[in-house]
Amino acid sequence: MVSPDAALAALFVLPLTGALAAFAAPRAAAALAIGVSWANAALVGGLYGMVGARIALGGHAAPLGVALRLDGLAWPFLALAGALFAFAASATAGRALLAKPGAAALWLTLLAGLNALFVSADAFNLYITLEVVSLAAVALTALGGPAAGAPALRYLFVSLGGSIFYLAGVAFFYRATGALDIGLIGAAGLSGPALAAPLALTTLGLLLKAGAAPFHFWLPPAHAAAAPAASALLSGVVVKAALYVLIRLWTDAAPPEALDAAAPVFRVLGLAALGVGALGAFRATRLKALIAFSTVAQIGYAPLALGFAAGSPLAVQALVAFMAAHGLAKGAIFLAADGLRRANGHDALDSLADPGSRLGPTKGAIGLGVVALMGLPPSGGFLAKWTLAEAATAQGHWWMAPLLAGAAVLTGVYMLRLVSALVRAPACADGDAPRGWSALALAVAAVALGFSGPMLSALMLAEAAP
Amino acid sequence: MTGSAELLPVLIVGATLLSAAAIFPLRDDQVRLRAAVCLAGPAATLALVGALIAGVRSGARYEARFPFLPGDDLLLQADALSVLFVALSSALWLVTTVYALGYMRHGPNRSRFFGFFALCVSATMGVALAGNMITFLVFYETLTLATYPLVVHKGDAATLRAGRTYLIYTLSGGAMVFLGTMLLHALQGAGGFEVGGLLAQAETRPSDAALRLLFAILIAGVGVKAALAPLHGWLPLAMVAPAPVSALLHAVAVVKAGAFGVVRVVYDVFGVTLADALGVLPWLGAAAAITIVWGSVLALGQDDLKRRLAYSTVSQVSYIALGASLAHPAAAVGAILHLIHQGIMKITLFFCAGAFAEVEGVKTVSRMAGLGRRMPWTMAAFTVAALGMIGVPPTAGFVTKWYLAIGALEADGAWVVAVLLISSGLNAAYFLPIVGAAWFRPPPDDMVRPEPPPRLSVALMAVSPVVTALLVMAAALLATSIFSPLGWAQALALREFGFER
Amino acid sequence: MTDALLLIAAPVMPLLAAALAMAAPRRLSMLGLAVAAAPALVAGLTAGGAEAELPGFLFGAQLRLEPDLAPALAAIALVWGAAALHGRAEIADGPDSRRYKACFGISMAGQFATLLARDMASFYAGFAALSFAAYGLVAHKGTVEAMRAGRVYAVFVVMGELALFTAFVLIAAAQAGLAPPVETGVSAPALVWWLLLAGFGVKAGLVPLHVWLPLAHPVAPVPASAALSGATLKAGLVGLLVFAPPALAAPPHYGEALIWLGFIGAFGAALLGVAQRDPKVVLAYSSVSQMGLALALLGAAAHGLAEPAPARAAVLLFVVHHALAKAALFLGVSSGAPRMVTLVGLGVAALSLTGAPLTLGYAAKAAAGAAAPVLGPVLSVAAFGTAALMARALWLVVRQAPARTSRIKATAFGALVLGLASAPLMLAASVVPSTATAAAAALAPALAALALGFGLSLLRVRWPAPPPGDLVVLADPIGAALERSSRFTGSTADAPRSAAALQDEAPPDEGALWRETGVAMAVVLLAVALAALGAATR
Amino acid sequence: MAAAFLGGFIALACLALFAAVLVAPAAPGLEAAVAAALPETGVTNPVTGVLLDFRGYDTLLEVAVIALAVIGAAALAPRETPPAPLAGPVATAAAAVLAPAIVLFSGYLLWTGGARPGGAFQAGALLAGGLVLLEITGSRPWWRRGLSGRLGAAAGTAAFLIAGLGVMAATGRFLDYPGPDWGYAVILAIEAVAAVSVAVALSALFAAEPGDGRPGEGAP
Repeated sequence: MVSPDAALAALFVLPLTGALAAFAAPRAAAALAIGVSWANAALVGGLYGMVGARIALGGHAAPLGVALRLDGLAWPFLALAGALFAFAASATAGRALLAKPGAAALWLTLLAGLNALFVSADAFNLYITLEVVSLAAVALTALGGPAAGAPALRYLFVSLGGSIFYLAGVAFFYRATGALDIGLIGAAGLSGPALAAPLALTTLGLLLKAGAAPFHFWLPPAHAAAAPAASALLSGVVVKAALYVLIRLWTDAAPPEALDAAAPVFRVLGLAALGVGALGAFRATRLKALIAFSTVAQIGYAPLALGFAAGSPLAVQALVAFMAAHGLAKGAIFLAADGLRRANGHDALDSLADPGSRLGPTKGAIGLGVVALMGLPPSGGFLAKWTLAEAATAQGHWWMAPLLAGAAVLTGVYMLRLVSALVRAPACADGDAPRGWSALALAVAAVALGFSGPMLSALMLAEAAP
Repeated sequence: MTGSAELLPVLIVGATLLSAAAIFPLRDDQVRLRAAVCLAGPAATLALVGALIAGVRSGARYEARFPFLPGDDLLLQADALSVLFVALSSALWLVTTVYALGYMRHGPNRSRFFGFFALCVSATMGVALAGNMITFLVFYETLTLATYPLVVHKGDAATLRAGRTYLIYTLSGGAMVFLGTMLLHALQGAGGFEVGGLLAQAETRPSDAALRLLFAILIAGVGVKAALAPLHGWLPLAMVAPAPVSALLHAVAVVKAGAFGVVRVVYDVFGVTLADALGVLPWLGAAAAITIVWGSVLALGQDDLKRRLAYSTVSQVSYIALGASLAHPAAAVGAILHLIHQGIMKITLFFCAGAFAEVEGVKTVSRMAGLGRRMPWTMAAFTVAALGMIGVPPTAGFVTKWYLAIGALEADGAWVVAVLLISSGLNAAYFLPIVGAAWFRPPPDDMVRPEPPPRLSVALMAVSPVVTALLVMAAALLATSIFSPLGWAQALALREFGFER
Repeated sequence: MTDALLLIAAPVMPLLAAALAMAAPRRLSMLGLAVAAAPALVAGLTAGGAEAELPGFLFGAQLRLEPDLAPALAAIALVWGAAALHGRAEIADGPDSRRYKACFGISMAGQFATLLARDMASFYAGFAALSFAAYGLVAHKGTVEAMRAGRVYAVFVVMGELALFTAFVLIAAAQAGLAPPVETGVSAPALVWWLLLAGFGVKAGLVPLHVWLPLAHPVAPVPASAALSGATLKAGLVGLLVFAPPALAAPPHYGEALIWLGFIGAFGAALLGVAQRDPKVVLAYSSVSQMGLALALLGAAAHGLAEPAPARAAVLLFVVHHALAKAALFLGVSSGAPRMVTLVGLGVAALSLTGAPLTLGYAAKAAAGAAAPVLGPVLSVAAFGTAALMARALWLVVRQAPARTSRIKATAFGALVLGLASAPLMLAASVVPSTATAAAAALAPALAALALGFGLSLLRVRWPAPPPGDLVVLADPIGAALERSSRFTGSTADAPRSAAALQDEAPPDEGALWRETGVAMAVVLLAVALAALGAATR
Repeated sequence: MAAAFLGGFIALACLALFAAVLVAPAAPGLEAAVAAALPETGVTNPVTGVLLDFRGYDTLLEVAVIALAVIGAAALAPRETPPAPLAGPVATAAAAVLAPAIVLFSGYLLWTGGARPGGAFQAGALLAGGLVLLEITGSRPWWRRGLSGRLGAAAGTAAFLIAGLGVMAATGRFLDYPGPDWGYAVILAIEAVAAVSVAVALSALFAAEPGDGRPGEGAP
């Protein structure tokens, strides 16, 4: 039996070592990235049995040292990242990206950063992991080609700006509590401005980094311009990293009353994101732009769910389900979109074709992905919506149920353009296109996630336990 | 897992899913292999359904439960009502597959077509076997999705427009069901469909206003698929789909799932007694009655044969809702019977319409003159089904109308009989001229016949409607025999719905 | 046991024969249809009172041949059989003949079922089979006229079926069972009676629901007309006897209405009929007239002017008589026998219809008069009308070019005439007038009509016909509008050949004047008035 | 425009927040706890203790960030172009004199970090300055050339990882140094490698150029 210390350390040691090796040996880099991505996925799978573990790195306990903990909230995110990295690396889009010099090392560094972030229990350590993630993500975005330069630069600035706000907030936390460990900050029982100020700063920084409306301006260009496999990661899991920290702070570092007080703001933010994203998606003419705007909309579910999470593990569970479903589905769709683009040489929605009739799995991936995004049963999106509706109605917010139901239709309507473009796509006599099995696998996972309700409940229980 | 009691419903849904999964990867040119797989699925399913029927008849209880949502399970169970629907679906699936093998003999994406076809049936099976509202919702939405690629199969602009309308309607309907399910969950907590009504067994009864709202939401949700006016707009558009799809859509899958949902909501969620006490049933009845008459009136003016049939479906399916709204055992028998009978009749009509279009190039009513001489068997099947729609004995439609009318009279709803009469008259008005012209008028001079399909195709396209037309007759001729749906329906009305006669 | 089998075979055999006809296109299969009438005929002659049960069929079918219905079954079976036989020569081979044979067989089966069924579902099934399949007999030729007649027929049939459906459902709901009311004794609501009257009235040619009849009979093939007029009309009468029986108390005004409608039919049809120039139209109006009398008799029974049992017996005797006579007359239009033989046969049938002594008609009229004494004068007066119609019809048949001889047709015609002629033998005494006055009174109409006809022919009077279908003409604009609105069913490309252009040997006399019609009508009215005066002063 | 307004608004809000927090009482920091635990580490400078031992994990990631920057730069600017040499006697002479001094002084900083202010980052930064000086005078040392130059940038992270894993063999926990003596040695070793690595990385970043504005296009 592997000790928790070794297992948790392996979460970042493994990809980081891989990254260094890939940097040192460019010829083997791509294969290395794929291999390590899969090994990481296996590792995360194995970690399911260790949920609840908490280790003090270097043997130094909390106030002094940095603690890692693998709880019910962290594991789903780890799993999401693991799955996305593994499948995206194997996909044609992933292999194309990894073939670029340096990409494999960035890829693995990003993975290391994400893993470290998800298990970190320390506010300052989270800042560093956020930096690792941001820098690696920006670099991966910039690899998307000449058009990606400007969006990547904007992304970098936004990200750095967000980090500064976050760091300021953490500093205030430290000043007020003398602790950096999130649990200890929460235990300090802050109130008044001493609580509000750092929370506001960190929240601001994180929303900026997550691209949640109204700070979404940078997101669609960046996600649309990046290489498809990078987009899959960015949309699928990188924005989730900032949201994950947000959840952490508001549920662990802040008392429920604070979340309760801030809930209306979160709800408004969430609804605004839903509206803005849908509007943008309606206007998009390019496939990747459509998908990127749909990310803006879907990210809105996070603040929305957070708006009901005060004292409600159910809403947190819904949030997790939202993030996981969106991550898998969006990853699948981005990878599939790459398949379409490769097959057609462009991604204009109104003139897609199906060369050699090879796009079956790709189409299937998009179809299932859309199902999950819309939140139709039995997909993960449905699980999320149902859970959120239940949490909200339990708090007396009946309006959430029709809203969520309507949002599904709205999503369906703008995604319909994509789906009908696929149906229309005529089969050409010959041509080549990637088969898209990885995308399909991710999409299937997004749908199968709908059956993970009991597992998520169990994980949330594990998280609630001390 | 305790053996077949849990396994059988899962196996039935699984068999259909499996056949879909087996069809999708096939290449379009693997015609024979696909035909074999396509036929193996329904055959295996039929065998399983046979076992299920035998089991249910002998009183066995089938139930499979999987944890799904917080506080609610995915529940597949086989009660008498679901068995009826499952039997209909699997039998007609087989017939339609045979037909479709003849019909879809060229064109791209045939594997996709047959795959979604099987998936569509899976969803229908799931709707039938759903043991609670959540499960119903899951399969109800799956059905929407599985059908969309079939509706837009041709992929041209008009088809895509129709598909868009279809999706928006049905997704909105699904959203309403979601909402209703949520509300039900909030009012009642977890709970499956119950004989006599889930809500009727609540210890503390929620407020009447909440219950009425719930009823309205749920009925609006299932009403979209059941094409209850004014939610029927999608149905006549959806006839752009290939004929086997229209046949399946109108007879078994989509429309019938909606109607089945109405029955479930009225009987097993609310229970007749509670629904009656709430005073919501007359509203449902009125909506159904308006739909029946309005659909028939619209059908009169349609020249496109499939469109005329589609409006006819709008009208005919609402008989089920009408019967369910009467809160009377005989009417319930009529409603449940019509679930089956409308299916076999309408599938026959669509089979025929497709065959006319494929073999003779006839798509409009105005060009059907003389068809009887050239396609006697198909036209004979069409005639039988059309007479069934009118309610002429000895066809299935007569049995339905008979029970509905008796139930209406006994439930003091004489106006329902008037509705039935008006509808039957209109049915006659839009079907009999077709039949008359087809048999007794010479064909138009400027008849341009398409290249005749291969003989095998023609044969397959003729066999299916003839078989279903025979079923239409048999459903009435053997109404009181043990093979007929009538016995099931009566047993259901008496036992499941808690009526005492 | 064999009787039960006979009862089941009666409706099943024609269905099998129809199926056989679909498969075997040759004329032989028409013979099969003729043979298929045999079980019904045998049952009618031998199996009175037999019962059979088919528990799995529909809602559980009950068959029973009431003893007093047995002769009617036999007569009607004879009519169907003869018509089938005649059709073997009359209907040309081809795809259309298959259709004809199928419709013929189904109609026949339906008719037998209506006579045998003792539960409403089976009865209704039989009635519907008869009604809808008979459309194929009416519209068989596919000409403009045939299609129009078919359309009118179909509209009336659908309305009638709906009325019957409602009535049956109301009965079933009232008594919670499927047996006819007469067996349960439960009196149905008044509405049921009226609905039954409407539903069966369509079939029986009750004014004003008769309009399809004079349209349908001339355009249908001769054997089909014989079956329609000789047999199918009786389904309406029998239906009323079974479901609105004289034995039950009718609602207010029901009897009166039936009496008056019957009278209007009896006399009005005669008036309109004599002016026609197609023998088959004349015969059709004659049927309306005759049915009017029978319906009036039923009305009298319902109104308390006649005892139920004798009234029923009289109606059934009337059924037998009219079935054989009218079918013989229709087949006589194209008999296939030598001219003189044909004329003799037609004469026998015509005499029988007028109620001449020693004929079945005499017995029927006598029974009716005995059952409802108040009807006596009416019957006498009506006999003049009938006689005029018969004279006109015979005259028209004589004038038309003789049909080609055909042994098959002749056999069919002969069988009917023989049946008609031999039936009185079974009734023995009742066909013989008791007094010389009675004999003279019975013979008078025939003689008067002969004289009149002879006179008119001497005068070479020719008159224009009022359009067949009388009342339906009023509805024609509506029908045309409807047809325009649902134009889809017509094949606009080519108009079918006009039947009139093919059939009428004498070109239609478009320039003729109503004057002549007026003369003819005046004569008939005068005869009626004289007879009425005589009857009143007696 | 909207972004500008938003930015202004956020800035004002932040100022208000800062003001609010700064008037609130501050909690006692961790100085006491650090002092109490310092003897275990083998170093006497509390800053070094925190950076390399108590929060060594943070430092590992920070070193990784620096490596990441180089990796990113290498990916986006595949060719390093040495700047045009500052030819001239003054520059060359200054480099010749200053370079050894810088190396020496950075070595001192590294060494003294164990007890007084100093350490790997300071030493590395200084060393990087020396390297840049050499670069702009046109003499790039061999370990800044080609592959080895890049590997040098990653060496700090690698050393940290190796050390962390190495001590794991002894203690079973990642980065848990076995006792004060060994701890001091390990820390020193890590610091030494890290300093060189940081220096190489920084100078490499100095030389990196996104040449033709088409990042990543050099890839096959």
